[in-house]
Amino acid sequence: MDFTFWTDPIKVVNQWLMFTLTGWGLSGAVASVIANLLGIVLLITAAMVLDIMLVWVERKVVARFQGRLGPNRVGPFGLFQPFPDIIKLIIKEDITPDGADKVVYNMAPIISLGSVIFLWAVVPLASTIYGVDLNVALLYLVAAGALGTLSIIMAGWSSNNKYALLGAFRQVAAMISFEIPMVVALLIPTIIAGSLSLQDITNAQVNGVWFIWLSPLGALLFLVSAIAELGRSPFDLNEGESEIVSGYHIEYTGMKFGLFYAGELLHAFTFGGFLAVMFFGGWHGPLASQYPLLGAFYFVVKAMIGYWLIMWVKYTVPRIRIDHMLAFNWKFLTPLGFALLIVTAIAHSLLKDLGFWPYLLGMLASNIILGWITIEFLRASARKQRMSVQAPKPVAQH
Amino acid sequence: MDASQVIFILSAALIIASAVMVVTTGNLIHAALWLIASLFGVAILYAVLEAGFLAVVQVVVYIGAIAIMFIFAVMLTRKEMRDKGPQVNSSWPVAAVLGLLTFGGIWVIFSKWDGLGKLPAEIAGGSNATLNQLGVALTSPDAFVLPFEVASVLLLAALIGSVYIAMNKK
Amino acid sequence: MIPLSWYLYLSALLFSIGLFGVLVRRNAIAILLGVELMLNAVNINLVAFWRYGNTVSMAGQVFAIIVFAVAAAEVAVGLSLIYSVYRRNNTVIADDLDLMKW
Amino acid sequence: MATETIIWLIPLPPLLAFFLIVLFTNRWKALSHSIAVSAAGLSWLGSMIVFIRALGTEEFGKHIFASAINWLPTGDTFLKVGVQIDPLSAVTLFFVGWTVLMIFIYSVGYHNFGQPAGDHDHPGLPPHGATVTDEHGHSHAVLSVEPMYSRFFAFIGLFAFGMYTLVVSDNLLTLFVGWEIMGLCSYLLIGFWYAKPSARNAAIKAFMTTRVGDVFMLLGLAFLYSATGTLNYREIFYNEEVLHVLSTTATPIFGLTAAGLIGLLLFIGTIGKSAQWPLHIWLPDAMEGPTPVSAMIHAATMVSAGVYMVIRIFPLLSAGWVEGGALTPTMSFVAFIGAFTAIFAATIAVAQNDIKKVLAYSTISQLGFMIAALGVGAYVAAVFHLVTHAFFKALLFLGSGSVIHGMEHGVLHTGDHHVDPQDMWNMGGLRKKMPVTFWTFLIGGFALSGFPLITAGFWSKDEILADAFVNGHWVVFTTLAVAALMTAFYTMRQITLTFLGEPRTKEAEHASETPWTMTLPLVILAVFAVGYGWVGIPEHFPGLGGLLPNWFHGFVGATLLEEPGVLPFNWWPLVTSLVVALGGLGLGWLVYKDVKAGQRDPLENPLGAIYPFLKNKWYFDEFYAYFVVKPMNWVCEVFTPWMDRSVIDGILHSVARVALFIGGFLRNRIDKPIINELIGDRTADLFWNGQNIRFIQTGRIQSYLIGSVGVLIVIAALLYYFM
Repeated sequence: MDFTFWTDPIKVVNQWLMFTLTGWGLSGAVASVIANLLGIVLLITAAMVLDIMLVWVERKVVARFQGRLGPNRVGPFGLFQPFPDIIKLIIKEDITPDGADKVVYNMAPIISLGSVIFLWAVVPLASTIYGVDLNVALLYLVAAGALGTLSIIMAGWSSNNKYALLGAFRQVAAMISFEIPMVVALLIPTIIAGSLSLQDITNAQVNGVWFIWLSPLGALLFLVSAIAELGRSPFDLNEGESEIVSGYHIEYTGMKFGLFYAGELLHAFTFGGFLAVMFFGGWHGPLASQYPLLGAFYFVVKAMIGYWLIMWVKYTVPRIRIDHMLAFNWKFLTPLGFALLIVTAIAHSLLKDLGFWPYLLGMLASNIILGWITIEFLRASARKQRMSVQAPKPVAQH
Repeated sequence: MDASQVIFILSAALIIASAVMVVTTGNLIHAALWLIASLFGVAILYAVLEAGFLAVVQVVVYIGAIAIMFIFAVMLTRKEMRDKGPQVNSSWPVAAVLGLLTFGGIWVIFSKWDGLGKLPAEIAGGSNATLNQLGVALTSPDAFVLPFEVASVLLLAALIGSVYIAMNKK
Repeated sequence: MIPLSWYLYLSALLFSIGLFGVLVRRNAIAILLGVELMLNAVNINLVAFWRYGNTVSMAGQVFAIIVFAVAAAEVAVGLSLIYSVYRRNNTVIADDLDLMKW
Repeated sequence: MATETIIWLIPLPPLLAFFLIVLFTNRWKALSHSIAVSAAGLSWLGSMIVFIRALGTEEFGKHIFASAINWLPTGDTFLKVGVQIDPLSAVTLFFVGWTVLMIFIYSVGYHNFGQPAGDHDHPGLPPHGATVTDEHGHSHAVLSVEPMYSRFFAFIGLFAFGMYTLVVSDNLLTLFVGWEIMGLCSYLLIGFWYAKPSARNAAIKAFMTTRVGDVFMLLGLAFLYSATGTLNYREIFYNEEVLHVLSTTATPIFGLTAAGLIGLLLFIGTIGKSAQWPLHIWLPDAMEGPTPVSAMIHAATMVSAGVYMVIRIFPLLSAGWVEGGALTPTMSFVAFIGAFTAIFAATIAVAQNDIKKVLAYSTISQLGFMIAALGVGAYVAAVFHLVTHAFFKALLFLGSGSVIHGMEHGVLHTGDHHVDPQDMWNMGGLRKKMPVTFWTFLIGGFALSGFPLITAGFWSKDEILADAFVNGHWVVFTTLAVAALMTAFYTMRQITLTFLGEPRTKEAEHASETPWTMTLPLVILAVFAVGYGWVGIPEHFPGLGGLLPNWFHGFVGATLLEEPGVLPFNWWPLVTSLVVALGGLGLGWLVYKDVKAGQRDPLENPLGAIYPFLKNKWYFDEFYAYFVVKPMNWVCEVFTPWMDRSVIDGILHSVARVALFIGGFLRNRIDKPIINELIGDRTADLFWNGQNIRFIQTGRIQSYLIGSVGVLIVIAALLYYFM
C-alpha cells in the first residue's frame, strides 16, 4: 500500500482526480477547474463540520468556566449535542419582520457566514494543504473582515428595529476602529517575514523562530484587536443584553440566526488560527514538513489553543462601556501599535544581518523595552488619575 | 470565448447593472449596497487584470470604509428611513442625453484609435514581481515617493478637515 | 484573451452612468455615489492601460492608488459637509440648497 | 560619516531647533536657547568638518563634494535637488558657521538671560528694565529679560537654516528657497519688537524693497531655466559649452546677450538683497531690530548672500569677457552700481549719529566694494573681501550692541529714559568702562578702515584696489579709493566719539561691561578680523609676500573654469591704500578728538549745505516718498476717480448715448410703429421675458453641472471635428 496517501492525502487525491478526469477525455484546464471546485467544497465542508463541533466546545468550555457540567446527555461527553441544536434551529419558525427590507434582511446572515468562509481560502493548513497562496493574503484577511462589517450593518438596518440598528452601529464603529491596530499588528509579521503571504510567513517561522519570540507585543496587540473585531466579550457591546437586548440579530430566528451564530464561532476559531499562523509557526512542528497531514493536525491544535484563549477572555472579563472601548482603541492601542510598528521596523532593519541570536535577542529586547515603557506610562497616568480622584474636593463656601 | 472573457462579461454585467441601480433606485441604502456590488465587480476586473493588490485594496477601501461611511451618512441625515417623492430632478431627460452623448463621444474617439485590439502581454516574473515593483515604485525617490507622500498629507488633511466640519460646534 | 477595447468601453459606460447619477440625483449623498462610480471608471482605465502597456513601469497602478486616496478623502470631506449642511438646513436635497439663486 | 552626508545634515539642526522651540519649548527660556545654541554648534561642527576635508582635497575645484537626489518628477526627467561644496561655498560655509554660532551665543547675553522679568515689559517691545530689591532694602533698576526670548531663538534658528541651505545648495532654485526663507526671517526679526510702529514699518519696508529685487531674480531664474534646462551650478557655470551658447545668443533687450540679460536680472535680486543703490533704503531702517539681528542679517549673512549669489553667477556675467579686456555691458553696470554705492553710502555714513546707522551705511558701502570688484572682474578679491568683511562687520555690530547694552545699563541707572543709548553724541570715554568691547571694536574698526599690514580688511581692500588699478579701470579705482578714505574717516569718527575722550553724559559714566556671553564672541571674531587676512597676502607683496603662501587665491580661484591670473605687484594701489587708511583714521581722530558734551558736529560748518544733505541720506527716503509712494497714492486717490469718472464713465456715457440713439431710433421707427402694433405693451413683455429667463440661474449645482457638461461636450466635439 502506498504510504503517501497518509502523509499527504490532498495531493494524492488531486493527482488521482486529475488522472481520472483527463482519462474521461476532459481537457486539462476543465479538469483542474473541477478539481479546484471539489477542493473548495471539501474545504468548506471541513470548516463547517469543525464549526458544528465548535458549538460543543464552546458550550462545554463555558460550562466548565462557570462550574457546570455542560452538555452531557447526547452521546459520549455530550458530543452529539450540536445536532439537536441544529435540528431545533432548522425547525423553528422563520420570521421576517413586517417592516423589514426583505432582500437585505435575508442576505445579511449569508454574507456574515460567507465573510468567514472566505477567510479559509488563505489559511495554510499544512505545507501542501491550503486554498490558495495569495501574495496579498493579509490584506485579503482585512478585506474579508470588511465584508463582515457590511453584513452587520445590513442586518441592523434591514431589521427595522432600533435595537438592531443601535447594535449594528456600535459593532461597526468598533470594528472600523479596531481595524487600525489589527492592520498594524498584521504588518509586524509582514515586516519580519518580508511578505504578505501566509505561506511565506509560516515558512519564515519554520526556517527561523516563531514570531512570538520576536514580537510578543505584536501577538498581544493582534489578540486584543481580534477579540474586538470578533465582537466578543469584553468588547461585545453589539449585543449588550441589558441595554439593547441582543444587538443586530435581535429579529433573526431559526437558521438565519444559526448562520450568524455559526459565523461567530468559526470566526473566533479562524482568528485563533491566524494567531497560530502569524506568531506560533502555523503548521510547524516535529515532522510536519515530511507529513503534511501531521502539520494540519498541529495547526488545528494551535488554532484550538488560540480559540480557547479568546474564550478564556470572553468568559472571564466583564463587558466595558462603549466610550471606554473606543478610547481604549484610539488613545492606547493605536498609538501603541504605531510605536511598535516603528520600533519593529527599525530594529528589524538594523539587526537582520547580524546573525540569529543577536537578531532574536534584539527584537525581543526592543519589545520588552517598549512594553516596559508602556506599563510605566500607564502606571504614571493611573497614578495621576488616582491623585485627581483622591485630591480634596473644593468645599462650597457659603 | 475563454474563461477570462466569461469572467469579464459576467463582472461587467454586474458592474453596469449595479451602477444603473445606483443611479435609479429610490432607496438610498439600496443605492449604497448596489454601489458595493458594482465596486466588487470592479475588484474582480482588477484581479482579471492581474492587479491583485488593487483588487484587495478596492474591497478594503471601498467596501470596508467608503460604502460603510455612505450608509452611515444616509442614516444620519434622515428623519425617516425612506425617501419620499421622486429621486431624480426634473432635468433628467437632458442629463440622460448628456450621459449618452458622453458615452457616444468617448466611443467615437476610442474607435478611431488603433491600439484597441491590443492583447495583454505576459508579465515577467508574475504577480509577485508586480507586487514588489509596486512597493518599490511607491517608496523610491526615483519613482513616486513624492506623490505618495502628498497623498498621505492629503488624507491627513481630509481627516482633520472632516472632523472639524462635522463637529457639532456649540 | 480580452482585448483592451472591452475595458475602455466598459469604463466609458460606467463613467456615463456615474455622470448621469451626478446630474440627476436629488439627494446629495446619491450625487457622491455617482462620483464614486466615475472615479472607478477612471481607475479601470488606468489599470487596463497599465496591464496592456508597459507593465514594468508601475505608473498606472500607482495612479490608481492615488485615486483611491483621493476618493477616500473626497468621501470623508464630502459626507461631513453634507452632514453639516443637514444640521443647518435640515435637508440633503441638492435642489433645496439654492441660496445662490438669482 | 561621508562628507556628502554631513553636508546634507548641516542645515537641519537649526530647522529642527526652530520647530522644537516653536512647538514645544517656547515656555522655557533656558531650554530654548540651549537647543538653539547647540543646533548652531552642530551646524558649525559640520561646517568645520566639511571645510577641513575640503582643504585636504587635492585640486578641490575639480573634485568638489556633491550629491543630488531626484526631487520633483517633471515628465520624463526629474528636477534634482542637491548639495555641493566647492571652494567658494567652502569659504562661505566657514565664515557663516563662525559668525552664526557667535551671534547665537551673543544673543543669550544680549537678551539679558538670567535677569528678572521686567516690571512693565510687554511682548513686542524692548525690555524696559526691572526693579529689584537687594538684602539691604535698596531697590535697583536692572536690565530685564526679553519677553519673547524663545521666539527670538526660534526665528534666528530658521534664519540660520535658510542661510545654510543657500550655501550648501547646488542649484539656483534651492538657493532661491533659502534666499526667500531669509527674506521672511528678516521681516520677522526686523519687526521683532512689533509694538513699535517704526519697527513695523521697517519690517514692511525691508520686505517690500527686497521683493522688487526678488521678482527680477525669479524672472532671471525662469529665463535661465528655459535657456539651459537646468539650474545646477556645475552644469551652467562650469560648462564651457553652455556659457558659450549663452554668451552668443542675442536677446531683443538693450542688445544684451542671453548671459548678460540673465546676469543682469539675477543681479537686480542682489541689489535688493545686498542693499545696493537704488534699493538700499531698507537696510538702515532695518536697524530697528535687535542688534544680533542687525549683525546677522545685515552684516554677516543675509546681505552676504546677495553678494554670494552674484559671485556664483560671475561666469555668467563675465561670459564673453577675457581677463584684461573690455568689460561686458553687464559687468560695467555691476561695476557702476558697486562703485557708486560704495562712495554714496560712505558719504552718508560720515554724517550719521546713531552708532548702528553708521555701521549700516558702512555695510552698504563695503558691499559696494565687493560688487565693484566683481564688476571689474576681480573675482578672488571680491570673495576675499566678502569673507573678511563678514567677520569684522559682525564684530563691529556685536560690539555696537555691546556698547548700546552698556549704555542701557547707564540709562537704567540714571532713570532718564529720554537719553538715546544709540546716539554717539551721548557716549564718549567708554574705553575705561568697557575695555573688552573697546579693544575688539577698535580691531574691527581698523579692519574696516584697512589699517595696514595687520588687519584683514587691509589685504582684501588692497586687493580690490590693486585689481582695479592694474586692469586700468581708473574711474572705479578713484571712486573706491575716495570711498576707502571716507570709510577710515567715519570709522575713526565713530571710535573717537564712542570710546575716546571723556564721557559726555551721566549715562556714559555709568555704563558697564557686558557679560561674557557677549564679550566672548567679540574676542573670537576679533581674532578672525585680524588673522583671516593673512591667508590671502599677494605673492609679490614686498617683504611679506611669500612668507605665507597665498592660499586663498589658489583655493577660491579654482571655483572658476579658468583660474584668474595672479596680479603683478604695483606700488600705486598700495600707496593709495596706505594713504587713505592712515589718512582717514588720522583725520577722523583729529577732527573729533575733543568733542564736548552738547557740541555740534565739527563737520557741520566746513561742509555747509552738504552736511544736512548727507545727514538726511541724500534725501533718498524723501525721494522715494515723493516719486514712488506719493505717485502711487496719487494714482490711487486722484487718478482712479478721475479715470473712473471721466474716462470710463465717459466711455460709458458715450456708449449710453449711442445706445440711447439706437434705442430711440428703434423705438420710434421700429418698435412703436411696427412691434407695438403687433405685440402690445413693452414693459410687460420685458418683465415676462425676465421672468422666463431668470430660471437659468437656479442656484442649483446640478443645473450648472448640466450646463458645463453640455458645453464641454460641444467643445470636445468641435475640437474633434476640426483637429
